[in-house]
Amino acid sequence: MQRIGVFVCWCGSNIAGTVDVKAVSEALSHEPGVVYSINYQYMCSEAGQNLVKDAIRDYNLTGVVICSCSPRMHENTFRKAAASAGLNPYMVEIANIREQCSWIHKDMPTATEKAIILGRAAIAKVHLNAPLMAGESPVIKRALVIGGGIAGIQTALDIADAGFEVDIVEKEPTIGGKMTQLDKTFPTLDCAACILTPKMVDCAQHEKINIFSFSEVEKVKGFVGNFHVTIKKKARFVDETKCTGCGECTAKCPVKGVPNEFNLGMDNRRAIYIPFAQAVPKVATIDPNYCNMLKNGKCGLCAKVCGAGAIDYKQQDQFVEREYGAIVVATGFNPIKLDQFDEFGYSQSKDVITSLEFERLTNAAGPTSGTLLRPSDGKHPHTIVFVQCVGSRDTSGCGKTYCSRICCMYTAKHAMLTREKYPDTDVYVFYIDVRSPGKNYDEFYRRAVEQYGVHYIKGMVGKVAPRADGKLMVQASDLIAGEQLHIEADLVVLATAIEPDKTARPLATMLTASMDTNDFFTEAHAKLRPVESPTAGIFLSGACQGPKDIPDTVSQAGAAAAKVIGLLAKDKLTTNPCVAESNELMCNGCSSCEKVCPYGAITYLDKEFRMPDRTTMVRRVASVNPAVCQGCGACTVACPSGAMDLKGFSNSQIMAEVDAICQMK
Amino acid sequence: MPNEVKAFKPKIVAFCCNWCSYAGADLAGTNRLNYPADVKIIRVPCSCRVNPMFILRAFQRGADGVILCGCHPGDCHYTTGNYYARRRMTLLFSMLDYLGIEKERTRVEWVSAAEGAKFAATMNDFVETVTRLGENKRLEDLRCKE
Amino acid sequence: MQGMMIARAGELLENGTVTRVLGWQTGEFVYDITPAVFESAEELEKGFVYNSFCGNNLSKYLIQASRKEGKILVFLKPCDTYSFNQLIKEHRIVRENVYIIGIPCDGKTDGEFLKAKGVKGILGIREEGDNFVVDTLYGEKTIAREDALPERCRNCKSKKHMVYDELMGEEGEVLDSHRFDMVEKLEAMTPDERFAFWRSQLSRCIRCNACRNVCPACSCEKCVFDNPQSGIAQKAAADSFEENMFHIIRAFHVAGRCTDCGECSRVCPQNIPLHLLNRKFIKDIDTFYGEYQAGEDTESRAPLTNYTQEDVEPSIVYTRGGNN
Amino acid sequence: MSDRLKEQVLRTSGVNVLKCMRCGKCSATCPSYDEMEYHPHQFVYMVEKGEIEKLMASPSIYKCLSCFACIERCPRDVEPAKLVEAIRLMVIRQQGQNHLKPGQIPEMLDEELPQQAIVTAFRKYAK
Repeated sequence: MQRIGVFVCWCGSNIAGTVDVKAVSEALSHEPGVVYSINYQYMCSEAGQNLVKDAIRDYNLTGVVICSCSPRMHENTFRKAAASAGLNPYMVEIANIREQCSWIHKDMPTATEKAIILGRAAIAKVHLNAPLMAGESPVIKRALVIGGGIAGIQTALDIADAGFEVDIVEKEPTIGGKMTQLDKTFPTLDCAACILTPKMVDCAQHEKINIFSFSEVEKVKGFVGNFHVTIKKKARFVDETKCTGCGECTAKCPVKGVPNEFNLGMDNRRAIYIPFAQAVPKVATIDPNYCNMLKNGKCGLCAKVCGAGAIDYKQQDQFVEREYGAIVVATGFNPIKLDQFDEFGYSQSKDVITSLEFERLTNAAGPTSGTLLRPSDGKHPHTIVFVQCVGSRDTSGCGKTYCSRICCMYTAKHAMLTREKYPDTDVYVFYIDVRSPGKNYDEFYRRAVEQYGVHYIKGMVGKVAPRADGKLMVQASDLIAGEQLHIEADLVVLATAIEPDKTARPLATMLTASMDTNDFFTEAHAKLRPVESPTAGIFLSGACQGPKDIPDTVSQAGAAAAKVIGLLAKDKLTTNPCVAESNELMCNGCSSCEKVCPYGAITYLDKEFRMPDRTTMVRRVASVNPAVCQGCGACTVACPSGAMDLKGFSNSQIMAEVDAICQMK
Repeated sequence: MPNEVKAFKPKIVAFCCNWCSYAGADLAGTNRLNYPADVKIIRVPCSCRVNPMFILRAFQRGADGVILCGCHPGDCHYTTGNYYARRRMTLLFSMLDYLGIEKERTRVEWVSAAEGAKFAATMNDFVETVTRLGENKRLEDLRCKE
Repeated sequence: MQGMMIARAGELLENGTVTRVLGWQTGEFVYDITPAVFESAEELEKGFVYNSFCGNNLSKYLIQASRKEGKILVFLKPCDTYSFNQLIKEHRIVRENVYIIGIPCDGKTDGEFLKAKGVKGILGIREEGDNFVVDTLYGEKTIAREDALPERCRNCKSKKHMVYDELMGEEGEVLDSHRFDMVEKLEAMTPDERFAFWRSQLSRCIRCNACRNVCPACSCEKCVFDNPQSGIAQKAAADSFEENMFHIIRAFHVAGRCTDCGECSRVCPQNIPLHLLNRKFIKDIDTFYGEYQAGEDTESRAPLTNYTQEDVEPSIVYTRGGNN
Repeated sequence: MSDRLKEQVLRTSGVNVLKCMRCGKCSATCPSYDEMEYHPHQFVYMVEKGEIEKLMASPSIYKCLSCFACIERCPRDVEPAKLVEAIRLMVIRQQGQNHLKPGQIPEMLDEELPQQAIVTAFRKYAK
């Protein structure tokens, strides 16, 4: 018989407000095996923990039940407390009487009754608990960063600077991500390329960083400290090791009409191309959809002009297998498609553009070499209308329900820069709310209004109608003046909502990292563990976790790196002792468990058994590798004989809980 | 005073996977979303840990409804656990139905860690359904008592 | 047939291919067939029988027998070969230690079954065309095969052997059986009718465990119902729920592994149609996850240890049409 | 009184005015904007404040073309046009407050009268 101590927490009034904690500790004190029962204001406080520790020593407790908040909150706290008092930490069970009782019920007798039942279930389970010892598994001292935008770059640099090897996998031919397409950055108006490209070069030159550009993650196996990743290096038909990035090929390629994705299709590139001048690695890539040589074998000009002999039309996708201790997701974002927002006329007029397109139009390396010209006729626009919240904060199903967070600030930046360069333009910004909570952000926005004379109008644009003469008729409401405005604009810029990159969802499945309904990666705790995924060993950097501007992305990237460094600095990880275990005497060796194990933790061995008639018989039995097993329990149900059981969540423990809950009539 | 008929309070056992649904239940609590106290949650590491034996045992001990909550298919913390759970439960529920047991007493619902509201709504709905069905007698009565 | 089998078995013993023969012998009555191991030609002559009562599926006995020294000869009817394959898939039988002779089968009758049809004092049986001729104390009685066959043989799923080392007689074909007719009939009932049906059936269970003990899929080293640590161990019914639980769990444990050999129903002393539980799972698996016949091969993944991302949701149980 | 009216408007329209985030896109898109005393976004806000009588008295409710552009464009699914329609209905249903009583019906019946007319008569017409 166990000697069990019960500790009921008030959690201030969080629990005690709806649950009669004294009645609970009194009722539970009469349960079999309970030798000590007490209630206290804050069990998780130091004084509360000391109560537990003292009781363990004074009453020789072999089991502890804490009736408190969710075990997801403080299970570890109490396990540590128990351990420090000499009790095996896995002899502690938590009855969740806060999140799953006091906070959802209003009526005290009902909530108290339920709390007692939950307490009984925990006591019933503790009776069957056995001390468990955590095992150890080694840590591979290399990190993988998926995505080579500013988030991935910063994380990789920080990890590498701490002395650990880092691989960056980037699906595009160059690292740099969205930031390479930006012109200036708020709130200081630095040139994006000027602050980003040195970091890209640092990555390329860092002896600890290895860049897999034009590559994708194909398969992920393993677990924290021991991930096995297959990386697909897509065929770029150019030998990376030979190409010098001289650009001879891209100048000579006869296929000229390929829409240039770097400039969002506003100008053209060749079939063999280097995305932009500062690309890292500066290596050409052949687009097989357009290259004549790859399509029909007629051309081969680039191979002829390449002095380095780097062109390889026969190149195939390559698969590289690498091992990592930690994985950082930095897959970033994209603007949404505007198909659902035809009222803004994006598909009808070339002069209705997205903000990212506007960035390219004002960038010196862009299609207009930095002069702001209308895409339709190449003339200077004189009236520009910026529309905010296009597709953001939209619950109608057309757009995204969340605030995209970066639009207010970049729109202020666009409006300000336009007025600075072209003081003769009229600039209108239609806003619902201006959100500028960052450091120096509101001052920045106010400068656009006060110093640069941008017309900020509270209200939304309802319709943009292109007129035959090329003007855009903008119909909008001015809510403060109480009028409907009709503006003849030359250019309309839509602050398009952003969404996670499409590759994030399949990646999350591979990583078994959870996502929210918008396909943003979920963090382990919204406030306290913002850069970790709930899946151990997976970390989050940048906009893959939620919309973020550059300063926030860089801070998060550094935070993720710090977490990775903390992990890689360990030589060994203690493993979860709640793993499956096979009882050889009962095992049939049927392989059902092995089939459902996602980690390949189960192997079979032939073992000799003594039979009742004193003969021996060799039987095939399952054996679980506790370092690999993650404790899901799939095998326990696949096993018909019940030979496979899960420590900490055994068949008899769960059934004891079921019995305790169902007992009350 | 005539004896008042005591309103039927069903006994509901909810198995919740540790990573999604248990967290979803916690979120329902954090957001103070109400659902009946008849629901008692048992934490399991994954929906695939739930053995049909547990469900039958609950009914044997007088539960009126059993619900299993796990991560959405594709989101399992252990990659594939809920896919197996889905097959097992589909077959088990179909069998119970085949035996003439009210099929509404069993349910599987996928609740993510972000879906506190869904958790509460699911529980409200399930309790309502089971309350309407009344006490669970059939599984027990499948064999005549005498 | 019996003569041919004894002769061939004798040869194989003689030339050392096998050291033992797994077959059938009669018990107290001629229709009372039990599996038996024979180690010499003399023993075979004396005891080996093969007739229309030999319904017993011998595959399960190979779990133990194939682990002993030397090779064993076994005679398998087509439906027994499915069980054999399934056990091979589950690594329960040492294939190298078994020599299989596939024998044809036109359906096996059963002593109790004949007695229920009014055939008393049975002394022997032989097959003549489409009839069984039963030798009784009261003279010969002829009974049409159709009338004397139990359900599992009337709805025979296959006359083809899935595995053998040597074949006696003609190889048959996989048949288009009507084995799911009764399941469909039950599914078409209202829940109340189904409940009444199963209550009338399961009420008769005496928990003798015969169904479990004969079942080639129920071959655990230790059954959960016998294991005190499992939490659901039970020897005798402590409450009325236990038989229900036993039969549901048993059917679930063999789901996807049951080859539908029908031994459970054959041996049930209370004549409970237990195969209808197993067939329900087989039918559901076929509908939900695609046709699957356990024991057809030794490699494929069983439906319950497999999945697809597009599997139906459990809610299909509420939404599918009819009275289902 | 105004609470009861508000309740009635919300019920007949099925609109949740609290979903509005005051962006004004409804008014921005409204073709009758200049004709109206109260504009679509004001309908939402005024219903929220319970100023139903003001809206009922305003000619604005007849200026709405029921083109549903506001419903189509609203990013929050608020459906202002349904509020306008609900207020129009309230005005119609209130007229005279002297609807037919069931007892008055039989003597008015004749063979030709469509059934729908009788039902409508209950709702709308005075004697």
